[in-house]
Amino acid sequence: MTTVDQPAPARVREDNYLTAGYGWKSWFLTVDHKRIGILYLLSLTGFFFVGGLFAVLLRLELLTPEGDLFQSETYNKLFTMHGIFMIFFFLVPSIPTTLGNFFLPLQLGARDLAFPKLNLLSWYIFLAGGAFTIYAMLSGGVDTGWTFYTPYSSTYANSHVIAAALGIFVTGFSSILTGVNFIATIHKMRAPGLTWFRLPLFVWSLYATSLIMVLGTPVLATSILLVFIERAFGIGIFDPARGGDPILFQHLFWFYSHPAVYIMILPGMGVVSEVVSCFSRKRIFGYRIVAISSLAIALLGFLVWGHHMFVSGQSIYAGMAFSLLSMLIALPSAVKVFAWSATLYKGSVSFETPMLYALGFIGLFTIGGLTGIFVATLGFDVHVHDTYFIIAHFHFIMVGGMVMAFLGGLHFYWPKMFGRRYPEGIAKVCSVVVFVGFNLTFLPQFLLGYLGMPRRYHAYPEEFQVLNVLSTAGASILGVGFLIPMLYLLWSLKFGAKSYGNAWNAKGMEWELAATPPIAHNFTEVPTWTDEAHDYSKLTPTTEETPSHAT
Amino acid sequence: MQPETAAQHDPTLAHHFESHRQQHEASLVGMWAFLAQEVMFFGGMFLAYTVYRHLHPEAFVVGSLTLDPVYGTINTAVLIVSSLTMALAVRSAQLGRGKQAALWIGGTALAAGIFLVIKGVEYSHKYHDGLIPNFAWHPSETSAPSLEIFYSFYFVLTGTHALHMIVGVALMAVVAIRALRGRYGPSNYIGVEVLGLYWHFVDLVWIFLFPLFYLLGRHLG
Amino acid sequence: MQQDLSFFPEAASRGAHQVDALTWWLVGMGTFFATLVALLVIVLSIYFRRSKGKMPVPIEGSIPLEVMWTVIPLIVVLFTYTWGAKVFVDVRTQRTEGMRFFVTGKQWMWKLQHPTGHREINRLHVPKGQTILLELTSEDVIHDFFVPAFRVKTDVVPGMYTTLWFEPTKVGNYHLFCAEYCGTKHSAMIGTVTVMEPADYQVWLSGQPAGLRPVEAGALLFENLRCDTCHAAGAGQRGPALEGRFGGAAQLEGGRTVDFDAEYVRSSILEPNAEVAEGFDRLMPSYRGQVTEEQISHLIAYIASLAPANEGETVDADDSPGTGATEGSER
Amino acid sequence: MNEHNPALRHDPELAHVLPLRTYLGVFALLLVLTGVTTGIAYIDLGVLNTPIALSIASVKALSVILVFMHVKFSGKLVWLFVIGGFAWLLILFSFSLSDYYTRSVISGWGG
Ligand code: HEA
Ligand code: HEA
Ligand code: HEC
Ligand code: CUA
Ligand SMILES: [Cu+2]
Repeated sequence: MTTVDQPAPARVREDNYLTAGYGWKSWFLTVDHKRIGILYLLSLTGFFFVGGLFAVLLRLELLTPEGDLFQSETYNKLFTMHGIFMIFFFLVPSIPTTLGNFFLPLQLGARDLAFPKLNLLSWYIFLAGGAFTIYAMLSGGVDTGWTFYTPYSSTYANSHVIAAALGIFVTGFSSILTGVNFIATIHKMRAPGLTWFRLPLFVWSLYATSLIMVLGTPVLATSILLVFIERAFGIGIFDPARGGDPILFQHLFWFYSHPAVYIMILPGMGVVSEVVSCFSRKRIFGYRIVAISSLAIALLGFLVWGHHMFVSGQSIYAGMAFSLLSMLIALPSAVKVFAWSATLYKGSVSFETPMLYALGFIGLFTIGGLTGIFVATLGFDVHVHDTYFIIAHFHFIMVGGMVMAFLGGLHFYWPKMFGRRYPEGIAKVCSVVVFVGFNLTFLPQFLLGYLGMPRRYHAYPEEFQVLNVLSTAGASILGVGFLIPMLYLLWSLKFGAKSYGNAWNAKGMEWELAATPPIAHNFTEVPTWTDEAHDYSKLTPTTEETPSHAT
Repeated sequence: MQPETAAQHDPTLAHHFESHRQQHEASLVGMWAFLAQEVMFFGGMFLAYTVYRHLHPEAFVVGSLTLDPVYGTINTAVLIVSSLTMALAVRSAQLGRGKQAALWIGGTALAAGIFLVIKGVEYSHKYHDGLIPNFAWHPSETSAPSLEIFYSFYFVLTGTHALHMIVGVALMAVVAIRALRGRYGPSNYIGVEVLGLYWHFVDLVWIFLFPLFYLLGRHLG
Repeated sequence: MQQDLSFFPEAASRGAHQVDALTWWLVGMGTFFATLVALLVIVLSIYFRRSKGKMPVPIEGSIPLEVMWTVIPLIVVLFTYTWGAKVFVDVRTQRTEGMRFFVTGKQWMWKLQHPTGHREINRLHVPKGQTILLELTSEDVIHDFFVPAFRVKTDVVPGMYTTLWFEPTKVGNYHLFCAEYCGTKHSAMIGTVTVMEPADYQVWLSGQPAGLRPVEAGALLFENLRCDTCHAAGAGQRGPALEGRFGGAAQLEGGRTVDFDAEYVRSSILEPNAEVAEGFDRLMPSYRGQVTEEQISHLIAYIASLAPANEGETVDADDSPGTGATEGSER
Repeated sequence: MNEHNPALRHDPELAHVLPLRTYLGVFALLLVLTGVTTGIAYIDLGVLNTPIALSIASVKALSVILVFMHVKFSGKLVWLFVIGGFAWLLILFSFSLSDYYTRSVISGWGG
């Protein structure tokens, strides 16, 4: 219908969502999904740096084989709090609650999410959960590992398990409500003409993510609640001395926490699809299959949790079933990886910061995913389970994958969100610093793991030192690489070049129809949209030659 | 009902929806997604129940014999009544009869209250019998050793269920007031419908809790 | 112990080579696909970099390609799975012939007992070339018995018995780690496994204060705890006869039957009323708190060694220390 | 579910009002089944006790879902969520229990 084929005119809007109200009330009581997205962004950044600080302390301790910097008790609390903050308070909500919150309605042509008040409530619940956890941290910390394995967590630990468990329980509901909100929005708030197979891939990935949030998180709530009850009321649930079964906890925990790793990667894959498509000026290769592969990952993701329990005392037959199903997740993942690569073919590829992050994502996710297949291989996992090999596997996906995708997405959407550009040159340099620092940190850990260094070790045998020093060196570079973007992004809010148009000549309703920055209710009237997703085929040479920095 | 132009000013239609139908369907989808969540939440606990029953069959049989089936059966009936009244409340709202809907909701809340009182009486009996794990645990000699596990689950599951009921009653107050104010009508009764869905779900949980706790060892007792 | 920098761990058991072979396959496969993707991304993005006047060519997709990159990985992962499962089943299925050691994990140490009754803490001496069978349990939280040089590990779970076996092929000292986080001194719950020539092992054994062999210790306990007042040999006692029962089935009140195995004996001692033998009263007291996991393991060993009543006890039969480790319990 | 068909923006009556009879019928059925399941519980049916109790509970649950919760008269999407919810429950149960029912026993013991 009346869709726009060329970039929207550079409308200078001063009446955008940022200027729609001032004062703390206009932020803390807002029901505007865009403002809520920014509230999340701020809180998540805080949690990330707290988690990052813990990581730095971990790496410092591991410089030397002796446990000389911290007491072992402190070290145990450090990695626990690192894991808890990074997973539950940063990576799980990362892209969905920030970029997802901000752009989902814009990509759907809706004025808001289906339940705006619920959206705000989710953020408050998230903060409440954070408050409990911060309380647990300040009052002495938790030392159970982020996995809360029983009976250690339920009976033996004498740290602040109750507060931390409560924090995670509460935060879980924030996640669930976000998922419910997204599902209802995607089903019922699409603009006229926007059929399922015209949805941007980011929306598909958020939909798959939301399904996992809704169907998986409650089981985490159950498992954590049971630990909480056992500790708070002293009744026996997982305590073997009272007839309990500690392995049951692991089933319940991983029923959520494996699917949760796809909460932590699918949105990143969505962002990468947007970015790769935009910067190679092409629709993603095999759009439909890529869209459906997100759902396939979400579904398969629920069938494999026992691969964390191969040597836990789980039956070997169950182990074999779980291993086989884990292998199958390689297929939808392969579809995505190869589709991104194939999209580059005969494209018009440019290398702005978001694209650098996206390309980095593809490489590092592939390594992380392949090593995921390694550890899903039964005979191999017996040896590397609970060693640094696992640590390296998941940091490759979570830091090399998701954090990179998050940074890429943030740079990609920054001009749209704030109407300001970040400094491109320094940003590119930083993305390379992150890539180098990252590999230096985590590649050595694969070797450490195979050599047999167990995880959660505060002191270790001397022969592991060289690799640990390398890893710590890498982590320092990585830390710098993460710190600088925060500084220049903040700087750009005030001093960045103005960007009132379609910063990247990108396709999609959020770029072509919404103002920059978007107005309070997104669209003055509900648009009709009949374009295919990521449809870059209609580019004309003139629009193409506009250097993407021009604003 | 509402003419299209009036939709903009209609207080029962949130600003970001295009039509009551959209609002209705979005809320319905949202609620069902939420209920799927609830299924999994209780599902985890039912799984724990199943596993422990598999590991300690005797304790569960003995345990069920120490529960009073009279309370259980009465409470089941009470909940079924409350489900009926709730269904009728939704029906009244569908027909635009606000006062009637509020009345039915009140009836439902009353039934919920009765249920909770009976549950409370039951809990206090357990207290006197020394069957509350950790707090008052001194079961009679002959009981099975893992009885404590059974009771842990009895209290966790019925407790969580009761909490859901209390939340439900609180929601009923809100919806009843809105119903009295005439907020609901044939094209706009989703608020009552959603409350109803929640309440019926609470009933569903009990439908399974009842045989699993009260009845499973009856034939031996 | 390995001191120098190396990037590949020593392989000191038969199983280790099996795992290493699998590893090399994985590394090869992984390198291939990672390189493939890296090359695709780098080459394509540079070759098709943006330049004036060059337009991107819209491509919708290609079913043959999609099929290709689904089916090839499928074949690869199925092959990987099969290999991995084969190694796993071999590693995780307990052997029946070999020297049986009993291991208890406890915050934060390993208690190990030889078939001869010798005990060690955080140190395990084993002879080369023998199949070593471990039966493990924990007295508190979950631990994990991990010997990198043998490429084996298993969680050690309270209230449950897990097993492990390995066949050392190389004399030397190897790390023993606790690989499941178990609290404050998790990283100090480490030890050494010393593999010795069988002859040296015998010498070492003879230099150690020998404890009672598990069966003997069990027999003593059986008397001291007064089990024999109810379970004396022969029928008509207060408690069921235990001779020749191990490995068979136990008939329970209410018609159920369960395996008369280690877990069952353990729970009979700790929770006698949980599973009550058919035709007997709930007379047996619980011994929870009165016996350690190690003592329970002795009682199990003793009960397992009891031959059917008419054949007499086997406690004193066959004791060449160290090697004759298979007594009693074969089905 | 063409929610954006402009013709529907006139907000037709969304309600599908069921006759009172239907509700009362389901109510009666629920009460009867409660009585039946309680009664049957006192009879020893061997291994069948639990399956029968659960089947009756399932019939009760089904009638609540279909009628009281209006699922019978709802669109495909609602069906999808109902079935999805229970399918996921089935995943949780079947995979977890597959572990518990296939744990191997230690065959030998001794020293
Ligand atoms: C975002 C997070 C994330 C993601 C996406 C994944 C993805 C995968 N993970 Fe990972 N994992 C974690 C986070 C994640 N994991 C964490 C945090 C832990 C540790 C938890 C703890 O104990 O603390 C863990 C632990 C973990 C274990 C347990 C190890 C142990 O403790 O012993 C296993 C075992 O199977 C596993 C497997 C996999 C598999 C098979 C995938 C697959 O999804 C990967 C699929 C992707 C690919 C395969 C790459 C792309 C495909 C191709 C390029 C095609 C060619 C490929 C082939 C031919 C194989 N993971
Ligand atoms: C989202 C998930 C996430 C992220 C982003 C990270 C990020 C990092 N992680 Fe984390 N990690 C986990 C999730 C994550 N981790 C989990 C789940 C565990 C398991 C916990 C458990 O066992 O229970 C774990 C465990 C873990 C361990 C193992 C501990 C052990 O088992 O003993 C190590 C060790 O190296 C480590 C290191 C790092 C490093 C170096 C980073 C870096 O990427 C961090 C970089 C960030 C910063 C450095 C912060 C930003 C900069 C500053 C604050 C400025 C100051 C710093 C400098 C100037 C250097 N992590
Ligand atoms: C006061 C008498 C008494 C004592 C003392 C006693 N038992 Fe028992 N035991 C019984 C009775 C009676 C049963 C059968 C009922 C039951 O299973 O609880 C039984 C059952 C058993 C069983 C299960 C046998 C079967 O056929 O299922 C084992 C094994 C066992 N006892 C071992 C021991 C051990 C080991 C000790 C000492 C540490 C011990 N008992 C001490 C009375 C006793
Ligand atoms: Cu014991 Cu870790
Ligand atoms: Cu996993």
